[in-house]
Amino acid sequence: MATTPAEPRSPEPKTNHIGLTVIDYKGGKTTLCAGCGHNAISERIIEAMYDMGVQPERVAKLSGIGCSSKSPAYFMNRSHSFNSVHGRMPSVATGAMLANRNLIALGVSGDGDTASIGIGQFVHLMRRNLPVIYIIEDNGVYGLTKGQFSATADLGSRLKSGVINDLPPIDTCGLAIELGATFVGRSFSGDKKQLSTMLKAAIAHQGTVMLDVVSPCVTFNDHEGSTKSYKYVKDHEETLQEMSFVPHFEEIDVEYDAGTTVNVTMHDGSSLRLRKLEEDYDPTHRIAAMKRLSEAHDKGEVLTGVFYVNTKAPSFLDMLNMVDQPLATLPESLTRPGREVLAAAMEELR
Amino acid sequence: MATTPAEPRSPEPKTNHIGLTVIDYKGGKTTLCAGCGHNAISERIIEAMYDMGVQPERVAKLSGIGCSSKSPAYFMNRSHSFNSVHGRMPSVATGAMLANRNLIALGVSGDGDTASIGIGQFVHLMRRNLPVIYIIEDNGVYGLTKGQFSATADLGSRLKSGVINDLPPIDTCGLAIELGATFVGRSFSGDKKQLSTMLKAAIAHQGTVMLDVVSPCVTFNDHEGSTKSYKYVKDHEETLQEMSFVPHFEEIDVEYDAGTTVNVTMHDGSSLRLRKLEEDYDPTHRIAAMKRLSEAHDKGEVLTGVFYVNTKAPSFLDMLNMVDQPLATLPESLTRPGREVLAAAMEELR
Amino acid sequence: MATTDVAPQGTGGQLGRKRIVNDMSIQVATVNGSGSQSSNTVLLRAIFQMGVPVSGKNLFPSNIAGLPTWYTIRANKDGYIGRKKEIDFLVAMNAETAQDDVMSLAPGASVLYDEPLALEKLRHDLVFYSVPYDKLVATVCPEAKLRKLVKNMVYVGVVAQLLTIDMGEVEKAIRKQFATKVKAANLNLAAAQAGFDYAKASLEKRGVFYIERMNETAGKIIIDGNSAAALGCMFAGCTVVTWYPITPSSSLVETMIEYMKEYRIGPDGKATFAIVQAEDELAAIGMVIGAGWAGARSMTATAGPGISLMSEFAGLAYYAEIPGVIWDIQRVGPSTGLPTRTSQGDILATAFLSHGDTKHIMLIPCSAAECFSMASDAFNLAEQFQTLVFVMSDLDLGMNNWMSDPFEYPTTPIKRGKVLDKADLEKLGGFARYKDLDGDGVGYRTLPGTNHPAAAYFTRGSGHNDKSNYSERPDDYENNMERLNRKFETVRSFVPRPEILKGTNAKIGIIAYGTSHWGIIESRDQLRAEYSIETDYLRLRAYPFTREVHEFIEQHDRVYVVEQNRDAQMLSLLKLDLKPELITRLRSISHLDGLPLDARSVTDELSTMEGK
Amino acid sequence: MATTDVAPQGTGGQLGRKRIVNDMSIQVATVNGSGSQSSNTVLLRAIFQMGVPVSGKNLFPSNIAGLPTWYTIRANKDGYIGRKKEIDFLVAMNAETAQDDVMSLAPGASVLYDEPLALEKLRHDLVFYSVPYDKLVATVCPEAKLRKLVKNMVYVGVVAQLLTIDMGEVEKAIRKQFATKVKAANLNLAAAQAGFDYAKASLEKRGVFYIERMNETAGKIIIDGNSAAALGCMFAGCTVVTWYPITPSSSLVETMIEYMKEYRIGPDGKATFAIVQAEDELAAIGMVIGAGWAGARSMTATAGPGISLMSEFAGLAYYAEIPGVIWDIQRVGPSTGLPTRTSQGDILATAFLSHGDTKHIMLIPCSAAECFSMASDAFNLAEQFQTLVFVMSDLDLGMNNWMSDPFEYPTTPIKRGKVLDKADLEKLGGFARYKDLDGDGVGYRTLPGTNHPAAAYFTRGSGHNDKSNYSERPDDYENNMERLNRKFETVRSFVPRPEILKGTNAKIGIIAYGTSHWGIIESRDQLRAEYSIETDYLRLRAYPFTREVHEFIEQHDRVYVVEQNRDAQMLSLLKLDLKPELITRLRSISHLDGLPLDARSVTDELSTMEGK
Ligand SMILES: Cc1ncc(C[n+]2csc(CCOP(=O)(O)OP(=O)(O)O)c2C)c(N)n1
Ligand SMILES: Cc1ncc(C[n+]2csc(CCOP(=O)(O)OP(=O)(O)O)c2C)c(N)n1
Ligand code: SF4
Ligand code: SF4
Ligand SMILES: [Mg+2]
Ligand SMILES: [Mg+2]
Repeated sequence: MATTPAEPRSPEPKTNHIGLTVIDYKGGKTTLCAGCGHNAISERIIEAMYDMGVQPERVAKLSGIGCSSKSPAYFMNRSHSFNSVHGRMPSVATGAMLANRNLIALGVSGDGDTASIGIGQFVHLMRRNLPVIYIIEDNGVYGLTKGQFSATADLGSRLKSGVINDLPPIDTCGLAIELGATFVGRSFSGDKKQLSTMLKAAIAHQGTVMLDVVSPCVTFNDHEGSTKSYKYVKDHEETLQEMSFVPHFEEIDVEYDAGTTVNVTMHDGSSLRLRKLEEDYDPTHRIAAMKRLSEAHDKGEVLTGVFYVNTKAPSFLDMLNMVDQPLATLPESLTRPGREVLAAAMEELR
Repeated sequence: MATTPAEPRSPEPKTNHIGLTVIDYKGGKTTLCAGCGHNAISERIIEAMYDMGVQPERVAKLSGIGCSSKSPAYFMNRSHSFNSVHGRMPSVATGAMLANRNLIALGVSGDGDTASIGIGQFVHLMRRNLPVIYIIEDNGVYGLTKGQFSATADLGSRLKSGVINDLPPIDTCGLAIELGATFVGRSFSGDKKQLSTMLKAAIAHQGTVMLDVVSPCVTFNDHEGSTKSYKYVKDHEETLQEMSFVPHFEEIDVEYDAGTTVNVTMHDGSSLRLRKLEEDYDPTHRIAAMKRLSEAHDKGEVLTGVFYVNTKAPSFLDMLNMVDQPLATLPESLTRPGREVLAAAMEELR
Repeated sequence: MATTDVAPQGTGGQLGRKRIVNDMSIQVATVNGSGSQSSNTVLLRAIFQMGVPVSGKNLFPSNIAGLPTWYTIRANKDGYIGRKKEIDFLVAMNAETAQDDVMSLAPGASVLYDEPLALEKLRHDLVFYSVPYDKLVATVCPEAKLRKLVKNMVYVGVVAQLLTIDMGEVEKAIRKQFATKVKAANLNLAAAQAGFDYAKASLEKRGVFYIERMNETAGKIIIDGNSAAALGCMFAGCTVVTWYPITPSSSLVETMIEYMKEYRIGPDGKATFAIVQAEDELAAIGMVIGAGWAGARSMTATAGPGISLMSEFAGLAYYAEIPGVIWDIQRVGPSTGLPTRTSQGDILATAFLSHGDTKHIMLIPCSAAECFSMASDAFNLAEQFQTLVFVMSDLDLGMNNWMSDPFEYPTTPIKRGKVLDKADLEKLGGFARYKDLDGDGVGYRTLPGTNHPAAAYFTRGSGHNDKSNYSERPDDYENNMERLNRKFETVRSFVPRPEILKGTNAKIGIIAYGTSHWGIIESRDQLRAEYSIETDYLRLRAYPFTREVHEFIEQHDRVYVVEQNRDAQMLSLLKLDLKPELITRLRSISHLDGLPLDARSVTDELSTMEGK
Repeated sequence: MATTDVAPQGTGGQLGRKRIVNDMSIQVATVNGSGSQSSNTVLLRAIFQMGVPVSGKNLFPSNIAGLPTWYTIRANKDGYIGRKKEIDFLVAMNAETAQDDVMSLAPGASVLYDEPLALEKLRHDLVFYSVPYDKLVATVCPEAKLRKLVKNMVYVGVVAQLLTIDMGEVEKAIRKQFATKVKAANLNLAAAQAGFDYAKASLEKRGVFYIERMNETAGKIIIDGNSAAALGCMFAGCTVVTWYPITPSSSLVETMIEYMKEYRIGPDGKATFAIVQAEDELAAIGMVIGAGWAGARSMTATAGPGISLMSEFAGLAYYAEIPGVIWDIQRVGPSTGLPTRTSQGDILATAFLSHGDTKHIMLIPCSAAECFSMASDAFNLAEQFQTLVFVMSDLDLGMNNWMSDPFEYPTTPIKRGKVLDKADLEKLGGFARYKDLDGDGVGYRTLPGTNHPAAAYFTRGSGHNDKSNYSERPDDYENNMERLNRKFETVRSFVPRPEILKGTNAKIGIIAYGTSHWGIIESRDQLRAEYSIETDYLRLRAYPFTREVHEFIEQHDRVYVVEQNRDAQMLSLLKLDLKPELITRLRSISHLDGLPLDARSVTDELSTMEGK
């Protein structure tokens, strides 16, 4: 990944709290269409990782196949990345985290990669609450194969060709909550502040984070009649909360009114502040969250915000009770039992 | 399928309204364990098909792989059957219905076949609302491979070996409703009346019927500590409604009190009567249904009954606007356009 | 044909001033998404309409917009429409690649470029023409935002003038391209005319390349293989189509949707078909198998990754004996590989797709016409032999523009195979699904829904006897497997026979298949002309192999098997099928770079192997 | 060994009264789920403890309870522990199959049956013994509901008495079987004793079969191949195991879970491994690949249907070069096939698993000891060559009881292959993931999490250059594919070499692999003894083939390739690899009925093919 110079650069550039500049989080030049929502999301990821002072080398980028799944090549060149096969990123991500529990797994997928071919692995990943940030760059179509409907396309949504979608969409957020993900939200590639804030909280969370980010496909699904166009989202967006994030390493703290604002203390001590825009919406209440999502459907809203967060549930890694050190680099002394063990096993079989 | 004699039998045996005896609905000798819940379900299917006077030749039995998926060999030998591959029955059923829309598709699956390997195809089948009766014979384990946990096993459920399940179960009913199935319920292999009634209503319904039938595995999951044992279900069952069914071909009709009973008129004119055991539970209300299911979870109830029914939604076959005659047997005159059509196509390309 | 016509090619430019007529390849270098497709098509058609054989190949990146793309039109009076290695006339529209594009040309080639690119300094052994596109466009197209689109049409006019292509044909092509959109047509026509006029006025023709009228395309059509396959499947009586989008197969089904909507609506205004976009390839083939089992003529189209995902189901179809047709539009593997490059790399994996002892029928079209005709063959074979039939096309055939004779209406009626209906059962009383009554290894089946008490049988992927009852008996299993083998042997005499082209008493044979055909026919003439090597040529059209294949190899001392993959996959299948004595005669020539096979590469390699 | 010892076998009974010592097969016919497993094991162990070589094979149905099951114990002084075709001593406990079982015996065999079955009337050329099981059980087991369980132990006592097996050994075996469960042990012991006493008192020994003490099993162990593999993987330093249950592979992982929980807990009481039950095989291999990429020694175990489902991912691992180990415990295909029968039917599908040009390494164990040792080989090769390694076991090896020498502690340290860590990168400054620095085709990799700014690289299944950057360049693609080929060639000299057993100047060679080995070594002696056919024998242990394989074929006029599948799959791979001249020497002997290969079948077929 030669594009990022490792040597020191021009006099005192702005750095984050681990002393890296934003350039240390940059990726290769995008080959996606100009204006593609996915590019904006890559920018937000860079931003959030920089602001949170995440060591790029700790991050593992994982993806399936699609325009969205290509995007890991366009941010964070100093992180390992695995562009795997279509719809199977969840299993690859799971394997990677088993091998090295210290990694920060960032999974990038598309609505086709997740909701169509990938829904099976998606369901089981959510169920395990594996520590991973799972981002769906959701444009309602298969961009890379030229714009067929995916399983998140809304009823009645229309393609340029005039074809109408007559199947109900899969609400990946509803599913994720139903199945056990512990941090679930929806955002919009065009909403810088909301998206970066959510991403920072996502980085602070331990467990499965599932973010459905509506990300318009300017080439195949940004026209009149599409429900995933920039215009449609702007016109129909309903935001649950106004959010702000205070990372654990920042001393200064702002006051907030407990009546109107939910304060979520994340695993690393950061706090996510959600100022309610809807009376008594409680993001820690599973059933209410699912109920609200179904209503949004019936009302035709594009509902955004943090729908559900649970910082208590054990993650898949906790359940496995593995040694703290990554399995990947355990010494032979720990991975190959001694001769006496073999002898004992043989004795039992005599 | 020689086991069922076609010649007339001993003087006036009891017959149904199409003049068939119950023997015409019988299958081969079961090879499942004595006491297996799946055998009881086969009995109920025979009963319901007989009572509804379904022509056995119209039924297509479809299944995946597992003890449950073997059971179609043990009922209705006069119906074609396809024991396909593990977890993929939904796509095979879909293909069969596309080929012949007049078939009555009866899909039999297991909790492993559906919720583990098969969850992807399950999700998309539900979404399409394809006319099919989808039965999950749910014992929380992989019976045929000797009793490992499946994805419907409850948190904390224990195997004979002592292994505890630490992953949350997938609620196939919740999923089915969320995804668009139009007749969703749960029953118990031990509850003759409720199960046959549901099956009859299922036969009368057009669209996807999803029935999760708890069906204990006496060999691997019927012990103390299992949440899918006969005893556990009996102790924790909560029934939503007391149900009765009046088939369209039966003149006589019983009075019912509209206040305490929901009357659902099925596509074929039959009526399903649900006497509420829970105040104001409305099985036509999607969100309420999902809410009630999540609550059941939190309370640790085994909730049974008809959770959701929608007789209005268009089925997948409606959306495809196919000719009424089965595609399978269309004459060449309808499936091969004339010479003039080829000539025209060629002209366009000159 | 006269050898002198052929010789120059390899060394195009070097000829200096000799006129080269109706024998050139024109490459348009641009970026994808810039809408150059329509101007390329117009140029292709204009030449085609002048009676000159042509082909058009699009070399595009695996993304949607903004990356380099090359469209190559080959015009050849001798009817060589395979890829030509050398570019004779470059239209350089892409600043990013212009330098490399120019540097890779053979001396004597012509280059047409956008003035600001100032390419003429790069080399002195080429003929350069520069055009101020923006100026020209501005004059004809007042609306600024449309200019980007029509700009490309300008070069069509320039090229027409430089290569002496009749502007009347250009106009005709433009009108056809924009059909009902008259305003767009006029605008584009004006752009082309502006280019033509500019060239006439300001460019001095120095190149050696000319297009002149001839009469080799009368009545012919231009079509891509996927569209031809779509038509073929429609006329084959296909009733159920399932698919999951994947390059390069998507356009097959998308075109089919258009055709079916237009021509397959029944009297009651309802569809005589069902086309379903599945959630993935496992579901797509599952639906094909469910539909085939229930009596539909069902199919799907996919590419390598889809084939891999279909493995388990393919074994079920083989063992439970269920018909279905699967189009594999091959692209470069392994894995995701190069999704927009062509290959013949799925042959071996498909022949033995799935675990256990499995084998599958493959049909291999080389032309649009065969995509059409083999569609019927595929469905007939699938139902006659109650098994899957894979049609192994590729990206070059499927997505590029090919000149073709118009397709012939199917001569044989649809063959549904051994299906017993109610009436049959009333006569017979019953049947045994997998019993080999006719000695051909093929049993009789019934369709679900057949209204007779003895119609039903139980289909399973687990062990069964000839009554299709469950069986773990060693003898039942062995007998059934041996019958399946017999069935596959029977297939040999029913699949399409190979095409054989003879040289004059040649000792050397060439075996190839699919799109390699076009490179081979040209290479054979080169071998004769340049090395006086006579060859006979057998083009495989199916697996399992027919008698003719063995005979052909018996008749030759050395047989070169030419294919577009690394591991000599078809040669491998031949090795498994041939008498061991014959295997020594086989030589492998494999082409591996993802570009359509060109004659020159074959000629060079074969002549070298022949010690010339 | 003396030929006379061997000769009688084929024709067992006919010998009439000649004593046959330590050379017999005992078959117990019962129904599955009836808990006969423990009595069978006790009988097996008792004979084993008497120093007589044994093996135990379970022929069970693909369901859970109530269907016929046959357990066959073979005792053989010459160490032939493969399957023997003929049954010498039948213990008929299953009314349903008793008749067939008896009718299929060779004359002279003995039959022990439950009195009510009254089998003695069936034939006159057998030796019958009847036992009133229920009476006997009632006496020793007051609790009625326990009787069903201990009933089976009665026949152990009877058999012991009739075959002169020392009751002391029976007791020892029972105590081992029930370990801590003393009450159960005593109850079962009483049952066995009752059987023994009854036989002593009321049965007159008329059969010719005897077990006598010898000293051929001292220090040996009895184990099934899957348990051996589980141990092997634990000692190979495996850290991540993913699986999806499937017969006959499930027990490999289930046993491994037990061992790992016992022996792989770190100092802090935490696991030095992760074992995950995946939702299906696609997820299982996906996790293996993700873990292998991130540096774990990862594996999964499956059978044919799982192999098919892993096709797409297998291509990714080949092309992106990711290590992983996959155990294929082969069962009978195609499709679901016969899940409880053994086969070698996945060889061809696995060698070329996935679309495009792919090839995979296969290791093939023939014994429990090799299941153990090849586990280490597999993980080392996977990491050294950064690719998948398939270990091709089968149901016969994996699930049956085998006598074995105790396993040897791994002699070589764990080989992690070419992995660059922080320190290396500080020296080098950077690296190119797919660059062939060492000429062996293998590049250097880094693990995610390596804390150095130059550590990261981008892994993809799409086209890439040697820096692992995205590339669609024809030359990058071709170079990469050729390097992968070089890598595969390098593998040849690192995989386990074949085992070669020489006859005395034999012209005929036999090639076999896996569990066929046991039939072959016995058949070679039969061929020598009965037909004086001398053979050399090469047992393949890996694919790709090593030099020795080619040499072996060169050294023989005719080479018989014996395998347990229909399509001569390994012979096919040989054809693709051999000099064409050598192919003419190959002959195929394939065994297809799902039962373990027996010597007699090979002897008959080979001798016939040799014209004897
Ligand atoms: C197994 C397989 N099937 C199909 C494809 C073709 N394919 C590539 S990307 C894609 C869909 C991508 O859609 P999405 O995940 O929404 O990503 P987007 O391009 O819209 O960002 C498909 C079907 C493939 N690469 N692999
Ligand atoms: C592809 C594949 N993987 C694994 C198996 C092995 N297998 C057979 S049945 C089964 C699970 C069955 O569980 P379930 O669906 O719950 O049915 P049950 O036996 O419990 O009724 C498995 C994993 C298989 N047959 N095919
Ligand atoms: S096609 Fe759509 S999704 Fe793909 S890069 Fe272009 S805009 Fe983005
Ligand atoms: S194992 Fe369990 S599921 Fe299977 S047949 Fe027996 S009781 Fe039923
Ligand atoms: Mg998308
Ligand atoms: Mg189950």
